[in-house]
Amino acid sequence: TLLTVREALGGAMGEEIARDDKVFLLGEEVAEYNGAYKVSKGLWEKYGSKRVIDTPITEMGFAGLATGAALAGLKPICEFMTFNFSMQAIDHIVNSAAKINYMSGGRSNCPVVFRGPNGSSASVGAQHSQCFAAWYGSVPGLKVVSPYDAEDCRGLMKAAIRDMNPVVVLEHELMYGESFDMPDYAMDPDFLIEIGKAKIQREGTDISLVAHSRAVGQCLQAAKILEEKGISCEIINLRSIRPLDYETILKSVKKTHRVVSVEGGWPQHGVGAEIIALCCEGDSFPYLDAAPVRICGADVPMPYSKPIEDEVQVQVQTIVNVVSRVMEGQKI
Amino acid sequence: TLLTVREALGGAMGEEIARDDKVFLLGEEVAEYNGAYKVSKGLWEKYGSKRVIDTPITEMGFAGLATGAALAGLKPICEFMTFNFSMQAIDHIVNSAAKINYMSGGRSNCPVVFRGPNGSSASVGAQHSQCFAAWYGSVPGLKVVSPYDAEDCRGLMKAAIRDMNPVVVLEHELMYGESFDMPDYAMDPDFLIEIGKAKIQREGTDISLVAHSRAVGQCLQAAKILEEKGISCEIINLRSIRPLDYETILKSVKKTHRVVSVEGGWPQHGVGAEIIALCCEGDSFPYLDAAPVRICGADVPMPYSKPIEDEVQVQVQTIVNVVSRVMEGQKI
Amino acid sequence: SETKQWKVARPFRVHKLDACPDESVESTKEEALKFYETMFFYRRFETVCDTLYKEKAIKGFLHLYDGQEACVVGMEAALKKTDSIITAYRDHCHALSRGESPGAVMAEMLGKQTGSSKGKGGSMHYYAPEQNFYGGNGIVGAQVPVGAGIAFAHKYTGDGGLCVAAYGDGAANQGQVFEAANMAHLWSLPIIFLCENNQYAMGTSVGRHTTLPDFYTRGIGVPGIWIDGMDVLAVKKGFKFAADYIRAGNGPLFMELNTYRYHGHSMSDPGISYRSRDEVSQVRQERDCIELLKKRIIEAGWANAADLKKIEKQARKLVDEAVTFARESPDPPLKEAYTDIYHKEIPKRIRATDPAKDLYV
Amino acid sequence: SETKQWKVARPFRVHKLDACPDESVESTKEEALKFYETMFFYRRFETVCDTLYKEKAIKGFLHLYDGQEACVVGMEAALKKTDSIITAYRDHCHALSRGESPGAVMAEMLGKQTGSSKGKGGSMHYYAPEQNFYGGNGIVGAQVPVGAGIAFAHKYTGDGGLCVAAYGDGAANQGQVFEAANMAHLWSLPIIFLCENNQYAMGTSVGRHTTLPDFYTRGIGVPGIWIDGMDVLAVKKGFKFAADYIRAGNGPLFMELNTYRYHGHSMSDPGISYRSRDEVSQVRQERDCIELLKKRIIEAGWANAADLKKIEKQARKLVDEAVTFARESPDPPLKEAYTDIYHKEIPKRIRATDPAKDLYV
Ligand SMILES: Cc1ncc(C[n+]2csc(CCOP(=O)(O)OP(=O)(O)O)c2C)c(N)n1
Ligand SMILES: Cc1ncc(C[n+]2csc(CCOP(=O)(O)OP(=O)(O)O)c2C)c(N)n1
Ligand SMILES: [Mg+2]
Ligand SMILES: [Mg+2]
Repeated sequence: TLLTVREALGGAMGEEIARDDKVFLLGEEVAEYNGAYKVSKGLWEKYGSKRVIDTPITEMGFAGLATGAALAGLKPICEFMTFNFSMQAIDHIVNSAAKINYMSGGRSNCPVVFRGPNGSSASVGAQHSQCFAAWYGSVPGLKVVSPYDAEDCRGLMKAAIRDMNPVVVLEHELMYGESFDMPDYAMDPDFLIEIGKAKIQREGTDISLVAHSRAVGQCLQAAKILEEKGISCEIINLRSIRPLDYETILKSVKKTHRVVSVEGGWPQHGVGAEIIALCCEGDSFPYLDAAPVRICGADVPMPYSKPIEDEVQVQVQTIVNVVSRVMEGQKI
Repeated sequence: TLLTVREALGGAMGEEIARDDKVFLLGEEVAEYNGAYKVSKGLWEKYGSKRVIDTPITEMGFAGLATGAALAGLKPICEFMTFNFSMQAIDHIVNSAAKINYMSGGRSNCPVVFRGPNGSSASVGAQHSQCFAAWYGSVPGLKVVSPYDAEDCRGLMKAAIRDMNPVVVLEHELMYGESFDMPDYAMDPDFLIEIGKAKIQREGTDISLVAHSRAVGQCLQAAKILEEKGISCEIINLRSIRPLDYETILKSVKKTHRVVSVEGGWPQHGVGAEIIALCCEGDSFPYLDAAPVRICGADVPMPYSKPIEDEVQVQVQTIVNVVSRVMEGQKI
Repeated sequence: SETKQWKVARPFRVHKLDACPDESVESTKEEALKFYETMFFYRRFETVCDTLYKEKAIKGFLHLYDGQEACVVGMEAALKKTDSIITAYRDHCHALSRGESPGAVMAEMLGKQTGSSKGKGGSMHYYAPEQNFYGGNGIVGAQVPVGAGIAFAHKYTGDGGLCVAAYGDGAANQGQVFEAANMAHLWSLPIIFLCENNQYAMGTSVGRHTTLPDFYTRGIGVPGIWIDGMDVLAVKKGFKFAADYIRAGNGPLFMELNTYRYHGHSMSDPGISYRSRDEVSQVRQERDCIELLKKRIIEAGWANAADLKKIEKQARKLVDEAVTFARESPDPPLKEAYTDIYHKEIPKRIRATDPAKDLYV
Repeated sequence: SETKQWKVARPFRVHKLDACPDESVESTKEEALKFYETMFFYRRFETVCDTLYKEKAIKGFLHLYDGQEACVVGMEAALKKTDSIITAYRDHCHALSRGESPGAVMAEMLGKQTGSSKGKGGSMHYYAPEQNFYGGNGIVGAQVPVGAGIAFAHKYTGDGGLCVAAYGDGAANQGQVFEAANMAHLWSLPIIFLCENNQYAMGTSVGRHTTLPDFYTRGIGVPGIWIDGMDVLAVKKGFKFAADYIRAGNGPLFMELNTYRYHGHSMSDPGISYRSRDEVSQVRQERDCIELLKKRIIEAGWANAADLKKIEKQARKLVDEAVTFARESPDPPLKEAYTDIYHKEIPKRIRATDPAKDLYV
């Protein structure tokens, strides 16, 4: 089956709403408008106003409300029109939802899903282009997933909804329209991807590229080009930012002896920083034949104008360049 | 002069209020109550209600208001009673303040200071014990400082207030009562510490400990113990989280060939992760004789009960243990 | 048993409501004595917490509820156990009222393994979802939309329950209260937005933090009721009225309980720099909830001073037993630091402060 | 010059105010023709933006203001240039009104170096602090407390200015609006909380997002005024009234301008799934701000159809010139990506996507 990322996400939500009457979706324009990015298309028509709910533009309020509903036993899916707006609600995600299982000594738990497009889109400027993987990924008590393709989206969305903890699902707007061929097993109504497990998206022998979300696709493209140069890239699709699958990463690095992280977010304290730190602290350090390197968004707010927007975002060519240099043993 | 950290902060604010009539302090209980932690003690009495202002408990509102006042040319110091509550206001710090200079092509700037105690205190539980150094430190357009002693506090607070950009000043509640002998130069009314410069808090030859805030003091204590074992620690007091002084760090690591980061915050995507990534990407990688290691808060929400609270926080002994192992070339 | 009536000192007021409860309040001997016992017990409990804090057995932040006991006692008497409650950090009496054992509540504050939250939460963090109690929240205002979500769940499941989300006069200015009110009204959620107006937010008096201090009128369209929060019988009557209104399907209600806190905001606040000792002792003398009820009980001839002394002694004993239980309980073992991060699961690896101590499953 | 009077179609309403402007509105020939020209120019400007978006010269989010022109034109006419304005993302006409050149505004949308924000901001991010214009904010509601801060600065410096913080009917539910209102009232800040109620927040009609839809009454204590936002003379009169009220030291005011947007919310919204084409064309026919003014001008004999055509032609020409300027302007050079992160300073090192390209000072 050929499925867009959008359809994979919407389909997974719809099936879970049908499966469990405690599951409902709420957010701005998710119902009658079919979602700002049409991810929830058709769900309101199919499941009605009890299960698919339009909210006022009050992120702090409705994220708090979703948290409360989850504490009381429901399984809300709370959409942020984009994750940029989750900053208005971040106190609830962290303080009301993520920490409560611990603070209550395990008595209260909060099975809520916070989801929406994360990171950059195209030409939408600085306030609408921030990646939140590193921030949410730093919070114990949260789980954070960042799917790449339609299969990831379907399996991780279903796993997130069925999880008994708060899960942040970071989607990517520029991927919504991308189509992927779905294997049959992935269309199973109970197809779940384990949260906390990375996927070897491509096997390789020379260097490990560790990426999440849209950057996985860029790595795949770069790997093709690099292959022609005789460089064999292993690509790790993180899938989960938290828990981070240190085992898969370290194993790959011990095999390839080189590691480059690739992400769309800002450099400082980013996902790439964590990957490098892990590779150093872990038992893979002695295996490193080259300095680990990060590829990431430039350390600037996102500009609007296309040429400079392209300049500050990771391009396939960026990956090709960096990997080539690492392989040639050049100074980074 | 013997000065507590509290007095250094309050004194710096008072002097800047007196110096520049655009400077004012606002926040919850900062005026008539003298501050929840008495940092602003005496300022309201001295400078009056125009310059020292009690706000309602509406962080989002008053942080936005401070931002607006700064855009209009004033120089607000916005106190968060603790930085935990800044999560209600983080959208303004990031989207309204940090990004505006860039989004406006340099036409609008926002000279606001956001300050307050950050990180853990004692026995206050998970919602009141989070370190925000990594989050704020990741945002281009913000400057972030995390002073250790009274001298740092005085010099960085003054520099923050005089800066024409939004600056986040991360204080530490457990340090407020600590006294330090202040050199004369530091009592100068124009004593400023350059934001973005780290300080070699202690010179050493065997290993670089990179720390900020209270952890610097723990490193100093550990270094004494380690000295007796014949290990010479160089301690870098970061002072600024953003811009991060990569030069001082790399120079030190190239000298000592070993690096350990020490911080109170959570591990994943933390300040330590960035330090390690920097040391790998930078030209110091070939100099590393041992895998770089992070010491940091455990990856759990902060518990209340003292024994387990101690368990999940960095202790001086933790530093001694890790450094000893690194020096012995043991596997981490 | 026989019912007696009194007049409430400060009459009910309503906003955007057709009906208003009249000035009479009533009780029976049995109920009145029970209320007396409970309020006395709560006050004693808080007083002992104060002592334990001073001897450093309780640490961190500690917010005491003495003065406000009538609020939680009157409320609980009017609610069903299937209704839900959520409040802020001043929450010991709410936890007790919802059925937590005094020993577990006290042990939590002493950081013991037998505490309600295994010693991980402390004074601000009690939770008993199985008794429809949802905390316990240290972030001012945060419990209000969370409470709206609990109310949402009551409506969604159709279980007939309602939720009370309690917050202070200072918290009433938080924008999320208004956001929650709007959604609650829009979706007709069964929720009472309960402002316990104890006149101060930390060191700031109502007049210094709020321009429209009639908190029961601030529901931007949601009706409201004002109640004398120092009169436990008025509180009960007001809550019955409110619960009936909500159960009739009328949607949310704002409620203001006018009350007073005797202690400082928390233990670090002596509580007398921003108000006079006189003010506090005047409230104690003229409006104290326990004294008021005592007077009524004695007037009604339901008990004499000696009878009440017996009740008080029993309450004291209960508190003492809780303290003994708490003191004798063990600290949580160190491994507890790493449990309960996730619900009934342990991550494959938990990073410790020293990576050599990382926990692996 | 001669002044003529008319009756406003939908009279003013006030909340918690003693006085209310009467139903008459007035203008002079000179002023009316100027208003006509400006409103027509704004509408043309937005229409051309629509075209440029469709040909992909403008990218990303684009929110057009056509239908609402009377709001900004009437407002500007009543304010002083020393007063401040802040609004949301639907901000082209505000930028123009505050004196930004049409070429710079257009060039910004085309992402050019000559744009108001050097092409770094785009359609949602205009700023002209030297003309007391503070944006341009893409985060719903955020501009409101920021606006309160600008008002705070006016009061602090005592410069006699006031600030208008404009927001939509959807934004009106944001908690931070209430937080800002409370502080503004408490501190008597010179601010107009201006709700431009264009009936929809994206695809959600007022009735579906708000339970108390009288936005001018929602100031929790702050007085308010309701104005027909399709009548530029009413808007001007209402703003004069409001500015006088505020300059007299009365503190903040809530204001609702009842208006309508013709376009969809942004370019990705056809704008007809949640409302009927009929509804839109009915407003266009019966209440359009430009048509209403045209009728009055012609009635008054101040101009005939041909005169107005001349004005319109001139406005069209201005827009065309702006487009030409924008098209012919250069893209920002790549190094611009790394400037303006901080105010007039460059960090020692800026991390690029590829560390080999990191910028060092
Ligand atoms: C968001 C946030 N800001 C500030 C604080 C610090 N704080 C704790 S309680 C409090 C006062 C609250 O007063 P009120 O709402 O009247 O409740 P009361 O304590 O009187 O019960 C403050 C400022 C906090 N916990 N959370
Ligand atoms: C905090 C936040 N949430 C959601 C959005 C997405 N969004 C942009 S505009 C808008 C609708 C706002 O409607 P309204 O306030 O009525 O203003 P109008 O667009 O009608 O001028 C929404 C939901 C946003 N930009 N910011
Ligand atoms: Mg209070
Ligand atoms: Mg609108």
